Amino acid sequence: MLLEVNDLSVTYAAARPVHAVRGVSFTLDGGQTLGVAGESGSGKTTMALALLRLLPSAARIEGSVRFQGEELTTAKWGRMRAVRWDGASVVFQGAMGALNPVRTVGWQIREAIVQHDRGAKGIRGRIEELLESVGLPARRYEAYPHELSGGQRQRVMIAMALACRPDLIIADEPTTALDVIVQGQVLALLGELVRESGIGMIMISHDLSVLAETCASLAVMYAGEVVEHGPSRELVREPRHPYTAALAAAFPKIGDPASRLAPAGLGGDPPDASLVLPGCPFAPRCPVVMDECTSAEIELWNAGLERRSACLRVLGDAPETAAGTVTERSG
Amino acid sequence: MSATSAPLAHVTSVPGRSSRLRALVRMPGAVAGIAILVIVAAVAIGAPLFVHSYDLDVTKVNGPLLHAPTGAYPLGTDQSGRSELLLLAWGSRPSLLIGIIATALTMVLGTVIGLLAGHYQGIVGRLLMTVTDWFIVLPSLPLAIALSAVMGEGDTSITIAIAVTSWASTARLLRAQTLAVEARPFIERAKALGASNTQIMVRQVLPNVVPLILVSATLTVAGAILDQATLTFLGLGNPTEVSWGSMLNTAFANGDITAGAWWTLVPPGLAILVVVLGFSLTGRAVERVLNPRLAVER
Amino acid sequence: MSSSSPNLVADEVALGVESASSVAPGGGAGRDFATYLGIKLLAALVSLVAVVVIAFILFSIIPANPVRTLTQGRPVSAAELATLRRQLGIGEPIYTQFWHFLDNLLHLRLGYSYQFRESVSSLIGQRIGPTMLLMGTSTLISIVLGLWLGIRSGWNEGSRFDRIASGASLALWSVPTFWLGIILLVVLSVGFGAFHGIFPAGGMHSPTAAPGAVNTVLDVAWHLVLPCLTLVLVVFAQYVTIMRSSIIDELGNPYLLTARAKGLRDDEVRRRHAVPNALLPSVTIIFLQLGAMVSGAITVEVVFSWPGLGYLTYQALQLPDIQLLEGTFIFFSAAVIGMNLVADILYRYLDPRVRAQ
Amino acid sequence: MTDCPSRPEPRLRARVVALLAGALVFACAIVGLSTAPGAARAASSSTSTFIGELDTSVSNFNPFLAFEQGEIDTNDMIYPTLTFGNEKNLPGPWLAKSWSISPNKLTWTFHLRTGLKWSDGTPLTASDVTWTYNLIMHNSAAATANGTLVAGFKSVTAPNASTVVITTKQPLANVLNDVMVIPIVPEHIWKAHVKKIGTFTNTTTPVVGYGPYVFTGYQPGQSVTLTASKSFFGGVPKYHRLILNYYANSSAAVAALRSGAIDSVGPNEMTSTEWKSLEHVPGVKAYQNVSNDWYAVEVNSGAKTRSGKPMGNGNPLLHNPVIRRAIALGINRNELVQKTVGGTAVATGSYLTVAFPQWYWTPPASQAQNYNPAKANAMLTKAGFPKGKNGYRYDKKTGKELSFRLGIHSDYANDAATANYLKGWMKDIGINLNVQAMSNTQLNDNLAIGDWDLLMDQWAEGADPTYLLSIQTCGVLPLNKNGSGGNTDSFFCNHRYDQLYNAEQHEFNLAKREADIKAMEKILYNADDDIILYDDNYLWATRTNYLKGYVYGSANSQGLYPLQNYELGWTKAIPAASTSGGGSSSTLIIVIIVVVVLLGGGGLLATLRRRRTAEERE
Repeated sequence: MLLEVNDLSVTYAAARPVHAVRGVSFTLDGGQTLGVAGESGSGKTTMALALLRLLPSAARIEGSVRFQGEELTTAKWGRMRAVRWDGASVVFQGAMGALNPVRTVGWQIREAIVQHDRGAKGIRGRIEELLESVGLPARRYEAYPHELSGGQRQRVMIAMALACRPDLIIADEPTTALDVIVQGQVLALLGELVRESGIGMIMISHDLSVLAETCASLAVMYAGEVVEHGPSRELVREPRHPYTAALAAAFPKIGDPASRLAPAGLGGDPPDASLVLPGCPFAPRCPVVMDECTSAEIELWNAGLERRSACLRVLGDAPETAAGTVTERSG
Repeated sequence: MSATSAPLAHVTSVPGRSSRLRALVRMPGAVAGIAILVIVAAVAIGAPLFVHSYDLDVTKVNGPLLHAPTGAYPLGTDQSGRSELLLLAWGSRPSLLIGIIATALTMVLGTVIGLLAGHYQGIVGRLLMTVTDWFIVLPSLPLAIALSAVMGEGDTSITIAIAVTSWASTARLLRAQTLAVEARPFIERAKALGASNTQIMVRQVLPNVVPLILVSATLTVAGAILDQATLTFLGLGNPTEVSWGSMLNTAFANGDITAGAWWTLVPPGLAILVVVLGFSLTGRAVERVLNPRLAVER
Repeated sequence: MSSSSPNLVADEVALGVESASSVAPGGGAGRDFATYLGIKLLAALVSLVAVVVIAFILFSIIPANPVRTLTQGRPVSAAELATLRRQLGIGEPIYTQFWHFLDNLLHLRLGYSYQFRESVSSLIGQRIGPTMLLMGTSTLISIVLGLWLGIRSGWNEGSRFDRIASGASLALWSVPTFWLGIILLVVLSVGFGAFHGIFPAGGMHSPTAAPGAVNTVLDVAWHLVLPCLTLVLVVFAQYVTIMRSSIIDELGNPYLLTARAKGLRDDEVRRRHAVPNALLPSVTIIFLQLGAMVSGAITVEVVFSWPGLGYLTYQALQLPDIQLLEGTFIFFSAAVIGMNLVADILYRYLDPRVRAQ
Repeated sequence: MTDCPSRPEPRLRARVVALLAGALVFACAIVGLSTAPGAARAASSSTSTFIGELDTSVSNFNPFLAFEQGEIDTNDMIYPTLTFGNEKNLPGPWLAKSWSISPNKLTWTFHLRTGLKWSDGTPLTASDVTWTYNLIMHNSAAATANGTLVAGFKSVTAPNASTVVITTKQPLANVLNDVMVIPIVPEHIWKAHVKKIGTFTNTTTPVVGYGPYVFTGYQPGQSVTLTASKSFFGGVPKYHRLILNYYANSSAAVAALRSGAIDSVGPNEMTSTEWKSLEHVPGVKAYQNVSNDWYAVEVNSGAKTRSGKPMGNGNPLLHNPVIRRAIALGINRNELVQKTVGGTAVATGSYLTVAFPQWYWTPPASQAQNYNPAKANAMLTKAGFPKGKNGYRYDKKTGKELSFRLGIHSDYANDAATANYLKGWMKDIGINLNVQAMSNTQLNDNLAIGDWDLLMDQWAEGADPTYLLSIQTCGVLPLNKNGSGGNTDSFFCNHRYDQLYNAEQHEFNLAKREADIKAMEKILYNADDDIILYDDNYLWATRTNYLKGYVYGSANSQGLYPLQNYELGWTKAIPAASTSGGGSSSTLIIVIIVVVVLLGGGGLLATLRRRRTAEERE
């Protein structure tokens, strides 16, 4: 198994501790792709960064992250740094300043390579190959990020992520702020890479449609918890959690920044992450809320073949009910 | 467990007056700064109560000349036998007064020019900004020296020299803020309703830049007090007046350094340091409270 | 003047930098730079002309009859006084004076010092070396120290190190420069009690210095320590503040996360990524702050009787020796305007984002 | 930008640089320490260098132009003069061995020493003397420094190589004093400079001259190096070298003397506080010379032009002699001397100074205007100036307050200190003083056009008092209201005084001349136009443990030494075996080294520890 995450929690130390991620578990194998969906503040990025312990020192990580059998949460920092990029790299939002503006693209990729292989030879050729493999001319080696378009920057980011031939790629909102056509190209590129090299990939997005297209399985996060998990097609078609349903129903226009904030047709705000409340965290906004939702112990229950959901309704009712209700209401 | 949905804490968007105060009180720097200012202000205002004119009149005092601190003279005496402690207390008055008046002048000049430059973005604004930039670039002390030399020695010329050399940065800040305020929709509305330029500047923009003026003023006072001391030290002040700058000037000219008379050299400088620190700390604290962006970033 | 607030100054000047960089018009990069340079040069020239005109007007107002001052205490007859008046051009109509002034300026003659009976240009020529030595050394040390501390405290914002460094720089910023110099003089030069001072009380050379280049250098270095230390203490504090806020501005930037994700150590992230980005605005602001440095240098030179331009200004102020005062004022202003020009060009050159525009 | 991260750690490089910088500073400090006190003196006394302080900054050694005291002192050592101020400060022989005066008192004949050679070997003859004098008399640029002194000369000729004859237009009593200060230059060198005599600075060393020393080195504005002349008729000076160093700031000079870096400081820059700090330093002799410098309050008793037209905006109340006398009586000179200059001055009301006892007049006790505020108050009340409610007097006729401006020099600290006392004392007698600090130039401008009430002033008396007396004559009042053509000091004009002045300068009978001059002083004293406060002593200090034979003269009853040509001290001083006790400073060096080593070691340890833990931290 490439990656086993078990009961991962992230808490920010403060006067009132902020529980950004609460008990997330999943596994991922090489060649597999996992999509993580959720609105802003749902803890999806925090969860992803927690895997490589990239969070600020105020964040406390609990639970277990086993990468290729190695426990990362307790690994020494030196070991941790060795795993980063070499074992697992991250594709950040290249269009949004994830590249250093005063270094050339080539320099930044080279840095990643040299960091993990001091004696590396023929680096320049390798970088040029990488650039070409993501569809950029080799002469872009000398370019500064601001000389590239958003899509090109994202490609550089991907090339950089591949530079050390990692086994896992975490793509954090790789297509946000790109226009539709470029977004499609980038997604296609990512998908291709995973298929060809057998790399495992976790892709994070607020955009369910993007994930559905690229990833085999999907996890939906709300308030730091995974509320639904399953094969992506089925999950989008038949949500077993009202939140997923809202996300799926919204199917936001691609590239519409407003859609990042809250799924369409869903009132209210996500709960304050510093509160620990009993019951379902989605209850205050849930269109199909039941009395027991605010008090019952909520778990990720099995909800069909390879599917799990954290909605009380999957326990008793038919799977369709939750989704059906939402569809009715929104229709 | 009650069934009612838990109240969701909303992020307070604009801190209210009381929460600003509370925020101020939470900052140790702010508390120290304000405490310093209160004490110094009390000393300056109350000085006439405990410093009598005969304490400052060299022909009336009869202390030992240039003597190290003793019980009767806790900070020693100066060349004429006056108590350094009383001089120090009295010296706070011109030092603060010049600092504050110079700051007031600076603020008026800077605000007017900043507002005009921000509001009239055409040739007028650009011209004003050019002048402002020119003043920012000029080395201020040589300019202040030149101005004081032209206007003759004394407090008035020092005050004017400080204002002339400090207004430009205020004007620049104010212009930026004016531009930001004028970009807001309510100005559009006011314009549509037929408000005149003056009305927009005075009624709409000015109230919105007051916090910035406040912050800038607090920090400018700190600078002005330093400048006043420097110019006085260079001999451009009124040498017969008792201010911290002139005390240092006199001690330096008198050769107190060689005589090792630290008591005439250390206290006035420390007083300047403490007051300037008080204004800076307060200014920074007010800045943080009024401008949360800075609080996050700094 | 000497002292915009430690916080606001960064903001202001940063604004200036932005507006400066946004001036650049479109077009090819090469020609673009030439245009930019042209505009900047022109602006500097206009500033300089403004300085010259203002200087002339200002110094024309001062009563300029130094004849009696010059002859005080020595036997002169009324006829000689009249001759001296004529020689000094006193009583000429203002336009004649302005014409002479401009004519002289174009030939780089800055007038004649009554006090030193020497041309102002040659006096400035004699004094510029010591000032450059003092300002150069202290600026260099301040930059190294200030940037290092600023980076450290900005990077670990809120840490004990940061709190101490920020507190110390605020305190040092609040210290009157000349007073700090005086205190250092008392402590390290004059000494107190059983402790005799170890540094000279002023000047740049000892009359007793052994001949030879090495000895001269060492002697000057020995004299340089206290004035340099004074300036460094006051100035580096400002650089700490500038660099600290620059670094903090960079802290939230995603590219730092990228760098950490690459497996870089914390200090590598700081050094290779945060610092190069934060340096750009800082270096520019530091250049723009040289005007304030000039102010510091004047008072320090006075306290330590360092034979430089600042002390010359002070000496000119005494009579006042108007043409000398005017000359030093124009010179200081021109120097600062020049430094600003350098800052503009440097910024343009250093930052690839601006360079390519 | 670094391209390759696998290069040696930049962090390490930065530390190395920092360490090097630290080491450099440390090295400078150590070198400084070793250059500092004892070591330097030991080295320099072996080559016998006397290091003194220059009075003023120096920039021009052209004797026709030089008027800064430091320049004059230097020229005194390197150029001959006809006569020389001896230990009693009277004209004695120098280039002239002897002299005589014709019975009609118009012709002076000087007999020169023979066989003297300029430092380049050219013979020094009477023609050098006549050439120099004639240049001053006939070239206005060359007259800049000393033109006034030769204004009364009709001709200067040399009948032979060893005789100089000076004829004067009228009998002049002060010729011997005047020629004492006119340096004589070598004609063969200076001929080439005549055209540009007004701008020539004469700073290219070695300078051809003749005297106890030869001018061999010059650092602009800083110091002058003189080397002992081997061929000086008065004997080769014991100190081989004489370095005169200018200290821009007196505390630096005092510190240098304390540490033994220089042998002598004085007289102009030191404050009394600084001087007093030297009194108890072992191996240092701090002493005072009586002064030829008076310090006074000028009173504008009615500014007018030479033709008698009133000018300026002076307060007319000061025309009233009662008020002026009250002001004089209201000033406590002794306290002023004690408190503002620490007792280092002679309180006196006489116009001529204590430095020249033959001219110095002291009022008889009955006429002395001693501090007497009660009397001043009574006088004012009686004269019709009662005290108002605010304590200040007013003129009963006009109702105007007795309120006067007091102009002080902003660059002269003593003026401010004095003004504080004057203000207090004047308040005691009901007069309000409004102190106005202004620049020297502004003050002089105001003075010249009569726009002042009271102001602080200072003058030095020359070897002959005539010039100082001249500035109180009617002849130096300005020609018109813009002050031009004037050279007056207080717009004083008194015909009896002028008569005495004309008599005095042509009077060869010393006793008669003395009587005339003292009568003039009495007139000035009683007019209260120049209220002299004190004669400010010259403050000196020398390193007695390094030098012997320094000529101080003999102290008077108040412990003051006579005014001296300090050339005497410098040329006669003998180096003493130096006993520099560097004990305390070497302990200090050790302490500093230990501290630096500890700090450095601690820093290094901290760095190493940090490096080790760096791997484990983020």
